[in-house]
Order: sequence, then structure tokens, then C-alpha cells
Amino acid sequence: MTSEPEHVSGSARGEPVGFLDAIAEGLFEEMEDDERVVLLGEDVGVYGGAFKLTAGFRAHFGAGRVFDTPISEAGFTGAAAGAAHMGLRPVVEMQFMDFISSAYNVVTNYLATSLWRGSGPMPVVIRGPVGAGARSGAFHAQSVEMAFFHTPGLKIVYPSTPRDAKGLIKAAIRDDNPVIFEEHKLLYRDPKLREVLPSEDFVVPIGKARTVREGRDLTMVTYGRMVHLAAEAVERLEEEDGLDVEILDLRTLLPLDVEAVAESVRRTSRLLVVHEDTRTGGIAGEISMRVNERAFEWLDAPIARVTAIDTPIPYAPTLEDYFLPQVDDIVTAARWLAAY
Amino acid sequence: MTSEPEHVSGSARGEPVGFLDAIAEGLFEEMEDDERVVLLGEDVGVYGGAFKLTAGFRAHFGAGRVFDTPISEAGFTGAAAGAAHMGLRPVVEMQFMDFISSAYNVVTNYLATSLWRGSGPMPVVIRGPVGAGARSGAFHAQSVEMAFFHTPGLKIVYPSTPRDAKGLIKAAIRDDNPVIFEEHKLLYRDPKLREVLPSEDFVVPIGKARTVREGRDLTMVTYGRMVHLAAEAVERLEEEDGLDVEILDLRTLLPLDVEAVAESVRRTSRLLVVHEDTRTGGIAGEISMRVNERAFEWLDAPIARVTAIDTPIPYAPTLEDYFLPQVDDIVTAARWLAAY
Amino acid sequence: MIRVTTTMCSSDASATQVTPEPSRAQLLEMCRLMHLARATEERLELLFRQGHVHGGVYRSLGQEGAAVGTAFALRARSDGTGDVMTYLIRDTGAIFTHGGEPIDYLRHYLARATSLSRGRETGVHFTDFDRGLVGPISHLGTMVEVMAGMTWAFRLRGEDRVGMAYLGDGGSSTGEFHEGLNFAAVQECPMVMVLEANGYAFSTPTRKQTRAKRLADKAVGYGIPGESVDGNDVVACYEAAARAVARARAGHGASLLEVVTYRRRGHAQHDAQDYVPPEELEHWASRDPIDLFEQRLLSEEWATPDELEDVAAGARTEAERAADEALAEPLPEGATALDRIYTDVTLPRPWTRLARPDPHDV
Amino acid sequence: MIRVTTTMCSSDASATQVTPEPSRAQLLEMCRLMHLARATEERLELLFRQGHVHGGVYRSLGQEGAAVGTAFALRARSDGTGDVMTYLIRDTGAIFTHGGEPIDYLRHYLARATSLSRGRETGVHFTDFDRGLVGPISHLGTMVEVMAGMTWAFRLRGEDRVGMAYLGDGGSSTGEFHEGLNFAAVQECPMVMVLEANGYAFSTPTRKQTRAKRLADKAVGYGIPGESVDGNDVVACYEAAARAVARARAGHGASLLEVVTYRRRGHAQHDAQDYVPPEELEHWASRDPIDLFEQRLLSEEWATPDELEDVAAGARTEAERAADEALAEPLPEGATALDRIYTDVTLPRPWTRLARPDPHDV
Ligand SMILES: Cc1ncc(C[n+]2csc(CCOP(=O)(O)OP(=O)(O)O)c2C)c(N)n1
Ligand SMILES: Cc1ncc(C[n+]2csc(CCOP(=O)(O)OP(=O)(O)O)c2C)c(N)n1
Ligand SMILES: [Mg+2]
Ligand SMILES: [Mg+2]
Repeated sequence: MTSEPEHVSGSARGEPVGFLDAIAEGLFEEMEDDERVVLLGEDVGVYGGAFKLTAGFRAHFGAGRVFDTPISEAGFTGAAAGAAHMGLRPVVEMQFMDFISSAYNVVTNYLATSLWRGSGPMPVVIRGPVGAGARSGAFHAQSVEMAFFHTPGLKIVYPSTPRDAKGLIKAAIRDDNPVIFEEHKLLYRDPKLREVLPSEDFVVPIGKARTVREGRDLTMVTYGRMVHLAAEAVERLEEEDGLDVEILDLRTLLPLDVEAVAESVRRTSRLLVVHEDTRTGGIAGEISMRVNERAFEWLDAPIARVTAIDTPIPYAPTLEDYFLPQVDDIVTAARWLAAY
Repeated sequence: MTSEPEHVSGSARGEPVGFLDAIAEGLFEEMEDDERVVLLGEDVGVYGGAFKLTAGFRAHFGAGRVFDTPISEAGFTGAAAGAAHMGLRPVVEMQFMDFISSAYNVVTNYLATSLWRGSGPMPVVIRGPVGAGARSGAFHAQSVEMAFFHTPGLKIVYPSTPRDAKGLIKAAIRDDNPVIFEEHKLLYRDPKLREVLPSEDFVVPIGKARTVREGRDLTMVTYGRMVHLAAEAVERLEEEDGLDVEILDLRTLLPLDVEAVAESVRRTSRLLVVHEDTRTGGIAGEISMRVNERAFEWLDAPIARVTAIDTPIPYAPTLEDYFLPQVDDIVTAARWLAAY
Repeated sequence: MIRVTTTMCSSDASATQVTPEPSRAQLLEMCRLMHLARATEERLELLFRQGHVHGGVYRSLGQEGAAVGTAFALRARSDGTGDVMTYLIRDTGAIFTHGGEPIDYLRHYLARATSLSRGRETGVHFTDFDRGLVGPISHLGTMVEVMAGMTWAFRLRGEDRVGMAYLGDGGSSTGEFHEGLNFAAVQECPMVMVLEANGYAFSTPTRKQTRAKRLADKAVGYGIPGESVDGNDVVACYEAAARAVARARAGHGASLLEVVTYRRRGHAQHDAQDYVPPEELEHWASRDPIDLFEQRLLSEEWATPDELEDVAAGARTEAERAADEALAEPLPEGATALDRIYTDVTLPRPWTRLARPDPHDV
Repeated sequence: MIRVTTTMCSSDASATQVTPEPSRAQLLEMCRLMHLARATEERLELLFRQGHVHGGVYRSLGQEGAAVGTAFALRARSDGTGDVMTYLIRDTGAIFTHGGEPIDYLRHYLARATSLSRGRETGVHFTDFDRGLVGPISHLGTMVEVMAGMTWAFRLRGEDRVGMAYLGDGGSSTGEFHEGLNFAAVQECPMVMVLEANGYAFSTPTRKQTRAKRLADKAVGYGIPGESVDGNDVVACYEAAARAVARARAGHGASLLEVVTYRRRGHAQHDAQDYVPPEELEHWASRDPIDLFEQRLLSEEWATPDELEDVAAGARTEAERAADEALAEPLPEGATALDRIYTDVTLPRPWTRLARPDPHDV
């Protein structure tokens, strides 16, 4: 057992940490605290994962608790479920979350239903990189939330800051339900996100949205990388239009923190949902339905959304930029809503 | 080559046909007309499919065009895609649509993206029984639409009457895009649904909703088996409350016929969505969003929904009845909306 | 006693230990378990015909020897420390052998509130971790992965427990079988993969399922030992399984065991089996595993006709009693459908069923 | 010339015909194709370092013999009537052998509007049905199913066309490999499954991927012929592939061919390969397939040093020109992202990008 890897001790040293390191810290701490936590996936061991998030973990925790699997997303996710039955708390890495599609059956039909079927709790976390913008094409950049949002029994977490990422990965590992944990790869090493985190143990509760910024004129609900684009848009809206926009970061997508959204809408009367994921069947739909159910009377304008277009994710920079929601789109949508 | 099986010639004889026979007729006619149409799946050949829908097809069309596959949903769906590349037009049967989860990767990442990737059209139909109510539990009764609704490139069809089922399966087979075709097993042999169909060739266009009943007070949007429950509820609402309710049967879920819904809501100002599928992430969300975008000003009440509860599908009759939306639920919801 | 044994690719022959011969008591117990499986299924079939069972009913007629013999090689405990097993619809005998009881089996089919899934799940989809019984989902192949993971946990913690997973000829065509067994092989998990070659998957004969001559051939590609055994010979099944279990327990990893048997009924109750040549059915009826075993028990003078009569009668009585008891129990309350989706999140009642219906509240 | 040949389970030995020896012209063409693959990849790597390629770049250094030799056994046509092939990131040589051109390869990596996917897809994910080239998706294993279906269509229509699918040691652990190959085996599809045993899947060595000693062992479980060949011997690869292709074309179904080779670079550009023992790299560098082949061409006096020099130089020039040409071409217009999602449904522009933004309109 070697000493701990450099990148998991930033917070202990009081240094600001980035998004990837924050997740590594959370994972490392939970593995230190609870030997039932094990880590498996393609190349997570010797190599330390495609993004080096778990570099040094194998040397520290041993080959039993951190190990490289064959290329079998269903196989190792199902194995994680079996290990959970026997008392372990596996963390599964998808090298890219796009490959979870190969494990769709076991995730939705086995893991998600375990408690319901009487086969007990299912403390498995499935984590990995998601998201577009890195010119990685249709199969290394997907958002996977809507493939699973319709599956009762699952939780889906999608943080946007190092603090939330660390607090939520720790909460996810301690959770007795299967959790899908999405990490936007463009946030991993974004220097602007670095922040000093508490040096003591903390978790961020699953199921609670975060108010990024309070505002009176309009509610913007978003998550993941789009939180940062929304913040940029809101700055412009403030400067150029004098608008006071509230931003909510959902952080957890399932279960959805509806009350936080409804409460905000009851104050601002206008709602814009922004998501990186494609449009039709995106989470804006469920949010719209829930706000209708709970805050219809407060709405002074239609609920609007800014999303990716309804296509696979293209590779060429020109196409990918066209595909993705941009700050300009958010500004335009907010102006339209505010003027409604 | 034997003569045609009894159950595919009802319409030719001018007899009323049921839901299952209507689909069989459509499939049979397309196979007669176009020898590129082939049929594969578990037990579809010698046995004629778990529900006997394709009984006699193998004897008639030969073992080359109708054949039994190993238990490999991904394998034979991927093979269908390959056959489509080479000019065939495969129809894939899922013995129960629940098993399409095992083919989730190939459907969403391969079939759905083929045209977009430059690998050409993908004339594959994936059809099979869906739906709860037959006491068949969590894995033989699922609705699969929302697993695929978020995937650009796919079409999703879900008929509720023999006429639509026949016209739509024929349209699906002629379509150059991959189509998921859901058949509610409780409709298969429901004698109340039997109807006389045109004896000549006809199709029902994919992508168009059908007005089941016109009305002024409220729009009810639904599909599949729920169309019949909605109709029952609407009769009661008319008799007991004097309400005049419009019912729209979506028939195609993707692409969604938004304009039909919006147009109706602009007349009735009230919208209730009814679906058998579970609640969170159900299609009511996207409908709500679209109606917000297009007809917000016309809404006099919040959009409401009646759906299954957010759980897997339970086996015990008491539980399954609790799980499913019932006529009473629809009546209650409509009354609440009308009184709003 | 015919035994088809083709051990292939056994990379650690040393591990193939000599298995102790079963005792007379054990032989009689196997006989009882086979009768119990058959009698319970017959009772179930009756309940089905009387309209008490709502879902599908599956029979293992002719496969009781394979199920009981293989499971008999496991260590059954009721305190959660024994070997573990995951089974399918035709493993009634294995379930009972590993400690499951007819009453739980019948309650489950009958969707009783008292059943292990509280009426939620169909057929044999029930779990009893204390006894090491892990219920499947319907999707074939998934449980191979799950069992690989369960036994991987044993290996990690240095426990000397073993896991057995059952799957059919049809199920072995699934990708999840491949991924699960490969995981177990590479990770040297203490797992025994039993493949039940019973001639058909629903209506599909095995030659349309695989081109391999024997399912045991599938072991080669995973680099694990594979063996094929006469599945209608309960003792041969026991012995072969005991070898595989011993190998697993000794730390030599996973193996594959093919039991060659035959499904003498249709896939489920509604299947008239008209795709099956009658001679085939007759042939296999003449090789009934209970008959064969009883003949041997008698000819080897391990049991008297009276003893065997008692065993069979005892099994019938137990099945009878269990059926009566289960039948008298209630179905679950509808609203219990809402609980245990998450360990920590409560589902609301549907808004249309509230005393004062209001969608705001859900 | 080392040849590791372990034909197993060949159920139709009769089909193993004598393959004609390649002619001198064919040998020189193989040599040219190997050089062309290497030169084009080197040029690609340079473009990557210069910042022109946005996605990942993969090298097949050391595997050119396996790719070219196997593909050389196919019937290449450019009118859509030839054999078909689906390949992966390390099959540059196979692509070129089957009629693909460096310009199309580079355009694709460069995301040019002129590329076969019009800039939509990454790396080698391009399709050219006229040439029988079918581009993969990233998910490993899926293409095995697709190729099974393509070749199944040939069989159904009685065409004498053959399909070849490439996959790595890692890819053969996927369930889709299993389901696809099993389909091809049972349906006797005219398909050749080439498994590229190159030592690693990303950082994972093959022993952590499978416990089988040879990937060719995997054929047994599918009841098809399996052969293992020295992948750094282009002629041996050609001959083994030609046998499998002949078998397929003669109607004897699918086979599996393992080419034993080595990935001499990291998985992609960013991979420093620090998990690889340096001796291993040295050993395989000394077995470079181009070097080995050229030595043989010279020693057997099939070519002169000058001829070989010309071949190599010609390949470099072609790669050079293709790179210059592709580089000068434009990226696609952003709004073209909206087309060809469906054959018959048009996508609207995002409402926020309309001249008068309005969500009603979309
Ligand atoms: C992935 C999957 N596809 C389809 C089915 C439907 N199905 C249930 S049992 C069965 C046949 C199983 O055959 P086999 O594995 O040989 O088991 P046996 O019934 O013979 O015991 C099929 C096709 C399923 N359960 N899972
Ligand atoms: C289903 C799936 N899981 C994970 C990946 C990510 N991935 C891409 S290449 C690769 C390694 C492939 O190894 P191998 O099949 O041996 O091919 P090689 O790179 O050695 O040619 C992995 C894990 C993938 N493409 N598909
Ligand atoms: Mg079987
Ligand atoms: Mg490899």
C-alpha cells in the first residue's frame, strides 16, 4: 500500500481543487473510510482511468479493491450488483458514459428494481464522463440522463462545481440506491472552477437543487456544464438589459427537486430551462409538467427552453458548436421571456 | 409455399377483424408485395410467435424469409440492421417488448444514427407486445416508448384500433427509418375492437394523431389501450356531468403530432394527458412543454396528467390495478380540470 | 448409468478432487426432493387450471434430476453464510434442495401478500438471502453477471463460499451470459455455471440456438473446465457438480457444467408443443429421472418399495398442505405498491385518488 | 516464416481449399499498402500535433501486416457488388486494401465537409457501400452483429459475396460479439471474423480480458472453424484469410481467424504506454511486419532494393498529397447539422437563432 496519490490531497493541503480532483478526493476518502467500497471498470486500475481520475488508487488500495475489467459494460455492472448483494459497495466507472447503453438492461431491469423485487438495497454508483464540446463525436460525448430518468428506483446526479462533485460523489457512495453519476468532461480540468473545499468530511445531499444566484425577474433552471454558460448569460443580461435572473442548479435530476423550482417560479413568474442534452424528451418536459401542476397560476409567460438540437452529436467543430446551446441562445431566450 | 393462413384474410372476406389479426394482415400483405421484407425473432417461425401473430407465415413465405433466432435481442436487431444495409427490409419481433432493453445500444446508437452517419436509410421495424394489465409482472408488460423517445432518428408508433394497427404497420414497413411498433397485448384479442377494414390496400400515415371524438370543454390526449379507457371515461363525463370532451389518439409518439394537440387545446383551453406508462419522464412532459411553447395563452387551467405510478409493474392483481390508471382516475382528473 | 463426460481444457486438473459417494440417506433425500418438485408443480398446475394463478406457469417435468443433483452439491445454510444459487423457471428441484420451501414457491406464483416479494414479482422471482437463494429477473443471462459478482465478493473476502447459476440452452446465446461468464473466468470467481440443455428454448430447438455440438464446448472460449453430464441421472449430476463446486471452493475458479436433459412439457401452460415429434417425447418419458433413479435405488437395494412409496406420498402431502395454506392467504393491499422503490424516498398516492384530488400535491 | 496454426473443430474440412499463391505483383501491392497505411498514419499524427485534428488519433504501427494480409483475401469492387468489410481504428491497412483512399481517411479525421460523413463522424467511422466499406460506431461488438446480417442477406439471395469483420482482443469480451458471431454461425453466414490479438485493450493486457489461451479458442463454442496466425506475417495472414473466405464463399459458413500481433503505440496519442515493459516493445519492434516482409521479398528475390525504395517513397508521396488536399478543404457549414436525421422529416432551426426568435415556431 503506497501513500495517497497527489491529486486526492489538495483539500487536505488547503489548496484549491478542480472538478476531476474533487471527485477523486471524494472517492478516495470513501474508500479509505469504508473498505466495502470497491472500484471497477475498464482501465481504472493500472492506468488510473482514461482521464486518470483514479491514478494511484490501485497501488494504494490494492488490486482486490481496484481492478480492470474486460470490455463488458453489462458484465461488470451486473457483477457490481451481485457484489452489492453480498455487502460490497461498488463504484463502477464507465470509460465514457456513452457505453452505459450496453448495460441498459441490467441497470434498468436489475439494479433499479432490486429493492422493489425484495432483493434488497443496491448501493452501486455508476460514474463516468459525459458531455459534448470536446470534439469527440457521437459516442464519446452523450448525456445519458434521459435514458434513465424514466426508471423508478434509480437516482441521477450531475454536479457542476468541485464542491458539489465531491459532496455528491460521497453522498452517492453512501446511498443505498443505485446512483448514476455524470461528470462533464469539459469541467474536469477547467481552471476557472478550482475552489478551496472544506478540509473536513462533508456531503452534499442528493435530491436538493442549489440556488446559484438569486433574482427576481426570471428563473433559469439548469445543470452540469450549462450552469456556467447560464451564469455567463446572466451577467450579460444584467449588464446589458438590467435583468435580475435567478439560477437554479438542479444537481440531482432524479429524484427531481420540484419544490425548489416551483418555489422560485412562484417568485419570478417566468421559467427558462437550459440543458445540453437534446430537445425532444429532455428534462425540460418533466419540469414543465411539474411546474404546470404546482405553479400554473404564477406563470406570466410560457415556459421556454434552450437545448441542443435533436440529432446525434457531430464531430466537426462547426457542427458541434451549432449543435450545442450557446451563451447567445440563453441570452436571446431570456430576453424573449422577460419581454413577454 | 402453402396458401395463406386463415387469420390474415379476414378483411379480404369482408369479416370484422381484431387487433392482432389486423397486424398480421398488414405484415402479410407487405411480405406478399415486397420480397425484401423478412421476419425474424424468437419463435416467430415454426411456432408463429408467442402470440401466434405470424402463425403460418413460415410455411407460406419459406424458412429464408421467416426465421427463428437465438435468444439474442442485440444480435438479431443488429443483424437486421446489416440486412437493411444490403437492401432487405427486416421486421424484427421482440417476443415481449421488455426484451428490447437488451438491444438498447444497437437500436439507439446504430440503427437510429445510420442515416445521420452516412450509412444510409434504415428500413427496420421492431415490433412486439407491450403493456400491463395481464398479470404478467415487471418484465413482460413494460411500455418502452420513453426508453426511445429521446433518440433522434427513431420513429415510435403505438396504435389503438385494428384499422390503425394495420395501416400503421404497413406504413412502418414502407418507411425508410427505423420504427418501433408497440402492440398492447390486451388489445390483441379484445372482441370489442373488431371492425371491418377496407379490403383494398391502405396505410395510415406515421406522424399524425387521430381525433377519436370532438369536444369543446376539454382535450384528452392519449394513446394505446388508454384510448379505450378514455372513451369510457368520456361517456361517463357526458352522461353524469354533461361535459363535452375531445379525445386525441396520438398513434405516433415520435415524431409527435404537436400541431394536432396545440390546435385542439386552442379550442378547449384545457388539457389532460393520459398514459399507461409511469409518470416521471412520461410523454406528458414533452407534450406539456410543447403546448406551453405553442398554446400557452389559450390555457385556462394547468395541464394535468393521469398515469401509472412510478414503480415497476407489479404482478398481484390488487397491485397491478393500483399501479395502472383506471377509468375513475380519468373521470376524476377531467372533473377537476373542467371545474378549474 | 450413462454418463457423457467430456472434460475439456481443464487447466487445473489437480483441482478435480475425488468426491465422496453420497450416503444412503442422501440418496433418499435426493429422491424426496425430486418428488417434492414434481408434486409441487403438479399442484401448481391444478391451481392454475382452477384460475388461482394469474401469470404463466412453467413445468420442469423430466428435469428434476438435473436440478436436484446439481444443487445437492452446494452447502445449504439458513443463516446467510452458505453457498448461493440463482435459478430459473425450471429449477424447482434446485430451489427446494437449497432450502426453499414449497409454501414460498406457491405463495409466489399465487401473488400472496405473504410471498417473499409481497406479491410483486412473478413465478420463481423471489430472493431469500438467508438461504442463499437469489431470484432472477426475466431477462435471460443477467443472472450470470450477478452471480459472477456475488462470488467475486466471496473471493475478495477470502470466504470459502461458492455460487451456482442456472441457465438454459437458449439463455446461453445471450450477450450477458458471455460477459458474465467471462468476468467469472478472468476473475477466477468460485462459480459453477450450469447449462441446462433440455432440447428447446420455447419452440426453438438447440441446433437453431447454437452450432456447438455440446453446450460444454462453450467453456473452451473462456479457458475454464467444461463438462457434460447425463442430466437425467441425478447421481451423475451430483457428482459432476460436486467436482466443480470443490474446484471453486479450493480457489480454482469457475467451471461450466452442461446437464443434458429434456423438457417434456411445453414452454408454459399455453404451449401445445406441436413442434415436437411424438417419438421424442416418448423416448424421454422412458428416461424419466425419478423412474430411473428409483429403479436404481431398488436394484442396488438402497431402498425398499415401501420406503419409496412413503417418500412419494410424503412429497404429495407436503405439496398439498402448502397449496392449501398459501391459497388461504390474502393478496397484498393495492396501496403497498407504493413502498420500497427507494430506501429513502416516499412515493405519493396518485392525485386522482386523494380525498380532495389536486395535482399540486404530488 | 513462423505460422501458428491451430485449426480446431473444423466441421467441414473439405471446404479448406488450396489457396493460390500470391503473384509477385500481388506481393508488391501488399507491400505498397502496408507502407501506405503507415505513411498516412504518420502524416495524420503530424496533422494532429499541428492542431488540425480535433478528436483522438489512433495508430496501427506494427499491425499493418495483419490488416493488409487479411483484407487482401477479399474481392474488392467499387460498384457495390464486391465483398464487404467493417473495420476499426487500427485497420487502416485493411481499409486501403479494400479500396478506401488516404484522402477519404484523412478528410474524415479532419472533419472536412467533403468527408464521407460530411464532418459528422470521428476517425474511421465512414461508410462507402460502393466499395463495400462499412464504418463502425464506437461501441465495440455491434459491428459483428451488423456484419452477420449483411452476410445473411448475401446467403438469402444466393450471392457469392463474403463479409469480413475486425475486432480486437478487448472487443471480443463484449456480449454483442457473442450474439453476432453466434447468429452468423447458426445461420451459416459467409462471414470471416478477424480477431486482432495485439496484446492490449487500451491499458488492459489480454490475460485480464480472457482466460482463453488463444482468441481462436473462442471458435469452439460457436461450432465454427478457428485459426490462429502470425499477424506480423502478411502472407500468412493472407493465406489464412483466403482459406476462410473461400470456405465462406463456398457456402460453408462463418469462421474465426485470430491474427497474433502487437500494438506498438499507446491506445491513442495521449497514452504514454507506461504500463508496457520496454523489452516487450523492443521485441516487437524487431518483428516489424514491413521489415520482415521486405527482408523476405529481397531474400526470395521477388523485389530489388530499388523497387522497394520506390514503393515506400510512392506511399509517402500519396499520403503527403492527400493530406495537403484534405487540409485545404473546408469544414462543414454549421446548419448542415440539421439535415438527414430522418429520410422524410425536417428539423427546424433552434428558435433562439431565428431572425425573430419565437418558440411557437418550432
Ligand atoms: C433476453 C430474453 N429474451 C427473451 C426472453 C423470453 N423467453 C423466456 S424463456 C425463453 C426460452 C428459454 O429457453 P432456455 O434458455 O433454453 O430455457 P428453458 O425454457 O428451456 O428452460 C424465452 C425466449 C427472455 N426471458 N429473456
Ligand atoms: C462497448 C465499449 N466499451 C468501451 C469502449 C472504449 N474503448 C475504445 S477502444 C478500447 C480498447 C479496445 O481494445 P481492443 O478491442 O483490444 O482493440 P485495440 O485497441 O487493441 O485495437 C476501449 C475500451 C468502446 N469503444 N466500446
Ligand atoms: Mg432450453
Ligand atoms: Mg487489443
